[in-house]
Amino acid sequence: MTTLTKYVRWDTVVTVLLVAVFLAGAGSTDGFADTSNLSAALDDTAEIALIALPMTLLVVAGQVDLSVASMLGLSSALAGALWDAGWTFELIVPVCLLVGAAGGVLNGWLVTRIGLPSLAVTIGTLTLYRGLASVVLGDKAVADFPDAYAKWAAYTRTVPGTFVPYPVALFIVLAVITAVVLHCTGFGRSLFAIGAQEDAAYFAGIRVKRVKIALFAVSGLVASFAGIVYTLRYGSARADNGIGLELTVIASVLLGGVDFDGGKGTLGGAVAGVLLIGLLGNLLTLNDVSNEVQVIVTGLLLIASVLTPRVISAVSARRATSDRPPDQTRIERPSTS
Amino acid sequence: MTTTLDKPLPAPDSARSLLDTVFRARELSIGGALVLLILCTWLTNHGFLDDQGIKDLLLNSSILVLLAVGQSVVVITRNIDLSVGSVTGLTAFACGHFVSGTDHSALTVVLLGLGLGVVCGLVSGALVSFGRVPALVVTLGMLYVVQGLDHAWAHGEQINAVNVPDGVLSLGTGSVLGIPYLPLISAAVLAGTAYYLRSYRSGRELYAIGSSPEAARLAGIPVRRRILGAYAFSGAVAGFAGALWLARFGTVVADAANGWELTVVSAVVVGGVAITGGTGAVWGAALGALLLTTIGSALVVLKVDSFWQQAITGVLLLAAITTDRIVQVRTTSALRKRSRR
Amino acid sequence: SGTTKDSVKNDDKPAASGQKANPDAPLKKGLKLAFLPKQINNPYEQIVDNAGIAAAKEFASSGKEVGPSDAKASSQVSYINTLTQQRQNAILIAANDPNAVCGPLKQAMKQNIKVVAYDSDTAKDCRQIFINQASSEQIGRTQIQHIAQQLHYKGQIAILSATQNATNQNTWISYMKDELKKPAYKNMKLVKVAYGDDDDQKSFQETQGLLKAYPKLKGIISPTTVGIAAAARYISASSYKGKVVVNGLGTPNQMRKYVKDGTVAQFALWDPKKLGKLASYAAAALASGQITGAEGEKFKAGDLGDYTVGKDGEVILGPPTVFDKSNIDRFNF
Amino acid sequence: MTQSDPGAGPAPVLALEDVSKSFGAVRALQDVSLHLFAGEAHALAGENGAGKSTLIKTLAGVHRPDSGRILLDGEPAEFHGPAGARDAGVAVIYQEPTLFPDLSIAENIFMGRQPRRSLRRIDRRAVLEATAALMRRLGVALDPERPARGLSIADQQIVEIAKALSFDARVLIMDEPTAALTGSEAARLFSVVEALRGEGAAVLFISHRLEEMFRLCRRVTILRDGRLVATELLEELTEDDLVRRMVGRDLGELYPKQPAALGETALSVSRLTREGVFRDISFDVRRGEIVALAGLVGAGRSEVVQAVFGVDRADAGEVTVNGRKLPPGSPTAAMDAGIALVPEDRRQRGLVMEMSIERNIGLTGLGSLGRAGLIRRTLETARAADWAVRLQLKYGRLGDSVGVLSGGNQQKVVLAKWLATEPGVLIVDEPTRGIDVGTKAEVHRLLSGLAAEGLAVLMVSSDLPEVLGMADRVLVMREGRLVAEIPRTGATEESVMAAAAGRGSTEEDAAA
Ligand SMILES: Nc1ncnc2c1ncn2[C@@H]1O[C@H](COP(=O)(O)OP(=O)(O)OP(=O)(O)O)[C@@H](O)[C@H]1O
Ligand SMILES: Nc1ncnc2c1ncn2[C@@H]1O[C@H](COP(=O)(O)OP(=O)(O)OP(=O)(O)O)[C@@H](O)[C@H]1O
Ligand SMILES: [Mg+2]
Ligand SMILES: [Mg+2]
Repeated sequence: MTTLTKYVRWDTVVTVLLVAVFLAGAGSTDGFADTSNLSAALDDTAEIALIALPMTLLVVAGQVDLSVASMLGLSSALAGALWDAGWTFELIVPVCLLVGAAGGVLNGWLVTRIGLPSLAVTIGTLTLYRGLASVVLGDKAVADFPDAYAKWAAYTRTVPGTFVPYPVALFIVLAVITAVVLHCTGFGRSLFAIGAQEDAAYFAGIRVKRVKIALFAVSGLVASFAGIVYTLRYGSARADNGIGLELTVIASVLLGGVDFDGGKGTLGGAVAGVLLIGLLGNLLTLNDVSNEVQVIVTGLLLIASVLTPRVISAVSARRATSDRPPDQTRIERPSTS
Repeated sequence: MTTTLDKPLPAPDSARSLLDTVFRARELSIGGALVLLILCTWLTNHGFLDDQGIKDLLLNSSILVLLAVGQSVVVITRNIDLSVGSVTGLTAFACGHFVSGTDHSALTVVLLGLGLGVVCGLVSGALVSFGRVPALVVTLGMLYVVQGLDHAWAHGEQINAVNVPDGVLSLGTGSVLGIPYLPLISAAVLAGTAYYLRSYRSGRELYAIGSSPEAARLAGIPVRRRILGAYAFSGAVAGFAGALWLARFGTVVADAANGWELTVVSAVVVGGVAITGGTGAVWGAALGALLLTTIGSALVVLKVDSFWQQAITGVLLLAAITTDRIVQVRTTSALRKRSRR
Repeated sequence: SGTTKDSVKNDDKPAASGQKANPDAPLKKGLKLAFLPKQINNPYEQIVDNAGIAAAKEFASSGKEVGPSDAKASSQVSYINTLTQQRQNAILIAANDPNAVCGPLKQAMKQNIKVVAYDSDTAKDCRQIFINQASSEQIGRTQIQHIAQQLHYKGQIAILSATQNATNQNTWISYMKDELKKPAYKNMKLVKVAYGDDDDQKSFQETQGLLKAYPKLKGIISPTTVGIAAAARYISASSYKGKVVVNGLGTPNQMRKYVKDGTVAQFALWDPKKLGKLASYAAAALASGQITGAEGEKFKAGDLGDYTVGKDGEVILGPPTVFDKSNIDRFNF
Repeated sequence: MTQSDPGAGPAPVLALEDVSKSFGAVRALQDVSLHLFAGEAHALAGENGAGKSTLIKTLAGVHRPDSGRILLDGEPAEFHGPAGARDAGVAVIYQEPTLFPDLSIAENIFMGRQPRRSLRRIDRRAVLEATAALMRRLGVALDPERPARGLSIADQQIVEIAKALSFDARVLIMDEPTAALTGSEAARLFSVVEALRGEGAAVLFISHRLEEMFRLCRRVTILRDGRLVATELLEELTEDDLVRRMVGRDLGELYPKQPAALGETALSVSRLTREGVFRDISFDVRRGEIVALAGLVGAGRSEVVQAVFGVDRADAGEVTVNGRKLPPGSPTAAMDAGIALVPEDRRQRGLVMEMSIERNIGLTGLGSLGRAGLIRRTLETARAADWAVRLQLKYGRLGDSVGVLSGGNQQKVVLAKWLATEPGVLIVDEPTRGIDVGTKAEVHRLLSGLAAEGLAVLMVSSDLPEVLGMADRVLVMREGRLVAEIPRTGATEESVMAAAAGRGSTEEDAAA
């Protein structure tokens, strides 16, 4: 429509908000801008951030993976069980990643071959993978992971010269790669097409099924990797690790302006969403704002994230043609089915 | 209409009767799975279906059935309400807080629950329909907001059964002719909703909206009002469920029904209500809810190792939706082959 | 030749080292104590923490309670980090996972923040003191002893626990199993450990399942407040009332109705208020340099009297109270 | 401006006066007036993007005019949404079918207006009976209880028509209702519309097939670029007059088929079968040749070409391109072999509606738009701009989403998207559906030019003049089988229709 909607996109808003939160925090709260605090706060979002990357790709392609947190738990439990059984850590990691990718392929297979909606499939595998985690490790907790690896995951060790812990540094590298893939390659373009109009993408020769399976596989892979990071970072492998994390991941991605209906969104927005939730939480906690209020704030932000762009476009439409109600201008927008 | 061009038509093929069977089959396959599960469990342990056993099965599922009915009405319109768990939790606590130490009647509690639920539903519904924003995001936001409010209010307070008036508790424990009230209530809500969706214009319009929102608007359906209505209903049901939760459990902490949203959605999906809207029946969703709770009970009775329970539940869940889908695809292609004109 | 469990030795040095205790040091004033419960809206934890915060006032210090609304270790970790950042004098934690919270707690101790675990312990080297409500061994064994007396040392029993990974419960259960090995219990059998996930509905359903699956079941031990209430509620309204014994750990307020209606004859719990108070005093003693967490040190916990630090920095509150019809009305928590 | 209203006659049933409507910068309608009279069929003509659909949506209450008035029986009226117009007795068939795929045909027709019985409950039997009656009236054999999902575009259009008829409307508005229909179905529609008109309904009719306008309507209103050109009596116009006023210039030959030297076989299909849909289809297409695939709606033509392209998997048979056999069920392989398919359903399959024009055009060449998988935006834009010029696309910015283009211009984007792949075999399914005469000639010129350059073209079309005008050879399908192959010289309306319908009537065969 007019310039307003053209340039004020939600992902920019989130980024601005993120910067605002940071500046406000640094100005008002002792210790917020300390490198040690930032390192810790960033490290705390490491798994969410990692998983958010493939999740963004999935959501852009009109899919969703709710099983990620369970896969994280399964990977963690498996790592614990194998470690306990005397396996070498160097072998455990690839095995876990393999299991993660396989779990992702199962999701993708059910979605593409059987033709089930991903929401339904991954609610099912959410239960299944969490269940397998508890089969693998039961009520045990494995803790004595090798320091040599654990220290890489801890927030106390950062990339020299910065306050960025290694898992976060890894995330940054992956985020850049993912952004390039999503926004600058044909593959990325095909994700938008699939998300917006799957049939048309298929008729344009895009291998829709293969792309989807690949996305789910990557999602599973990254989730299982996040499981390793989680295990090392907390030094604890348990079957219930990361329970319920999926909704936080999805909330972060959606907060970043990625459209749940598919076909719209930017990776930058999603990353900003993740960081916003992480930093805001940290800032509020530092100010002794109770957890309940934080939860409310998250919810309100989420609602604002979808409401604000609508309000902006409605206002600008009204400005463009004075007496026309905003919805009438939208009527012609084709609905994605 | 006088302009009829009467020409003999080819006899309608068998597509129609086949179609009937398909749509019935969708729910039938779930029903079949349920019967099979109950039968198998009963064969290993006859106690599973004694008086107490049946009562337990019904009682356990009645709240989930209720929530699934509310959810499917929303899902049919191609929306989703993730806030049901939080709303149930909030109302359960609010009702408990309100009646604790008083002698309010069950009716008051139910009305309070309904009222609170409707308010929550209306907020979600207004945002979704008038704000024209994606339902999943809004209701996820509402999940957090309602949960936060609930936790902030409760903050560790606990409603204890001793303080809840007996009138309220008897709603959860009482029965007529040996059948507890709760399942009766759920069944009544289910039947009413099913009949409404089938036989009233506005009910059919919900399906139309879910099937194609664009076409619905062009057909002059008041889309926003209907969606608002669907959310209000889902909210009301969640509030009602909250009141019943209090009646049944007596003890309520803030996070009652915490995390139930996904369970409810699974029940709806397993019951054959398409997440993409437009199809499905509420009693399918109710069967789905019944199946999910029964799986839980059956696995315990079958002495399945606790560590395996969840994994098996997951497999059964996937199996249910997969078979349902395969049956559907098979029949559609059979239909295609027969219905060429 | 990779890294295996056996090839690494994570050298665990005791944390309470370096400083010397000065038993005569006065309690400092204006200390900042932070309680980090498993979950803020858990009623039981609320009682503990509020008592602890109240106790802090007694020695002119301040206490606060922060924490997650989900019982997750990962959420606790972010809180530990911010508490460290806020330079609290002591962190009192009921750990959701003994190991996961370790790293940040050690970080906190490095910054001279005292760490007291209460209710649910962390790994030994991640805190100075653990305030144990009662000795874990004692809790585990007495639960078996009590139910055995109620059942006349005969019959099948089951345990309805919290989550599969609940640290406390798992420790107690291991002692229960050990106790059952004694010849006195040869006619008793533990048929199943079920998990209600500290969820009302799930615990309720698990209880039903247990009773269906094991028709000869005579008793259920539920060492968790949510579980015992759910089990009691199911039995009170079912045909099993009076036939199946329920015992375990619960709060009097939750259980009053079922004790009165005869579903439950007895159950146990320590006084959560005392637990909070003791934790508060221990933290203050640490922060004031009265103790360091070494075995044998002594400190005074207000009107609770004197306590001695035991092995591994453990301080035991005392034996739990057994509640029954005769005394339940004297308690309100 | 000529305004040839029948002077002092009765007030128009429905009228637009000086109506303007803009979408952002696009001025879709400017000061347009239109009067519809009872018992009269009125045509609306104009190029793609002239504003016809917008005018209709304004009449139907979908759009609210920026200025101007709507008069109902001479009284100013304001419709609050489509429901308002409907209640005023205005029935509309939109350009794009707007059905509820999950609901039965009967429900689609009567949604929101179902007959009711006691307690305001829906009377299901009455709904079904009324639908069956409508189907009889339209002479089609659609089961009222089957869901709309899976209906071909033509059948969907028929349901739309039935819906409009069910109103017993005073005003019947039809936006290209015949675009997807073959001659016989269109004829059936016309007789029904004719009857309605006879009963006193006002009819507004849009079509890009001029002969239909002349056949059905008395007057025509011509729009160009959102402005009213004229309202005229059709009997006073020739086709050429009409076209000149629509386009604003003279038009060349409508079917400019250039003779092309036929090369070797480019596409060869042998014994292709898809269970229950089509069977044993074999044919060849040579370089430089345009082969038309004709048949009645539902004969299975679209499905054949979809199987050739690989978006549907054939159960048996094979497809060879330039001597190389294609793996079944792989559109990517087909594209690599040089096949392009312009699908018939552009909204679902041809375009990604929310994406911009340039991105849609680029979608088929994601691999070739830059190096190492990265996309060069400039290349993409240049390519789109190039094709936009070649196809005379009418658009605002290349970055606009295709959803806002007029139907015909959307079709051009689909063509551009596929021509951009520089195919060796071009399959077009209803390539000019909804395209105005000017552009149609353009598309035909383009196709025949491409053929002359050695492209093999396989064209599915329900537009018989187009088939006859363009094809070197006509293949006729009936009931999923190839029933005739008619060379250009022997192809006449009669020969093609006779083959398509079978010797006797269609109905008999369907029942068999
Ligand atoms: N919702 C909309 N937003 C922006 N522009 C629009 C919208 N709807 C139509 N337009 C523009 O208005 C103009 C008129 O479009 P309209 O659909 O009325 O054309 P038409 O005469 O029906 O063409 P066709 O014969 O191709 O169907 C076109 O330039 C089109 O791009
Ligand atoms: N997507 C679909 N799903 C199921 N059935 C379909 C689908 N598309 C078409 N059909 C059915 O397949 C049959 C053949 O349709 P098809 O579209 O191939 O015919 P056609 O000859 O190309 O006619 P048209 O002019 O409508 O394109 C029709 O009966 C139609 O109802
Ligand atoms: Mg048009
Ligand atoms: Mg076709």
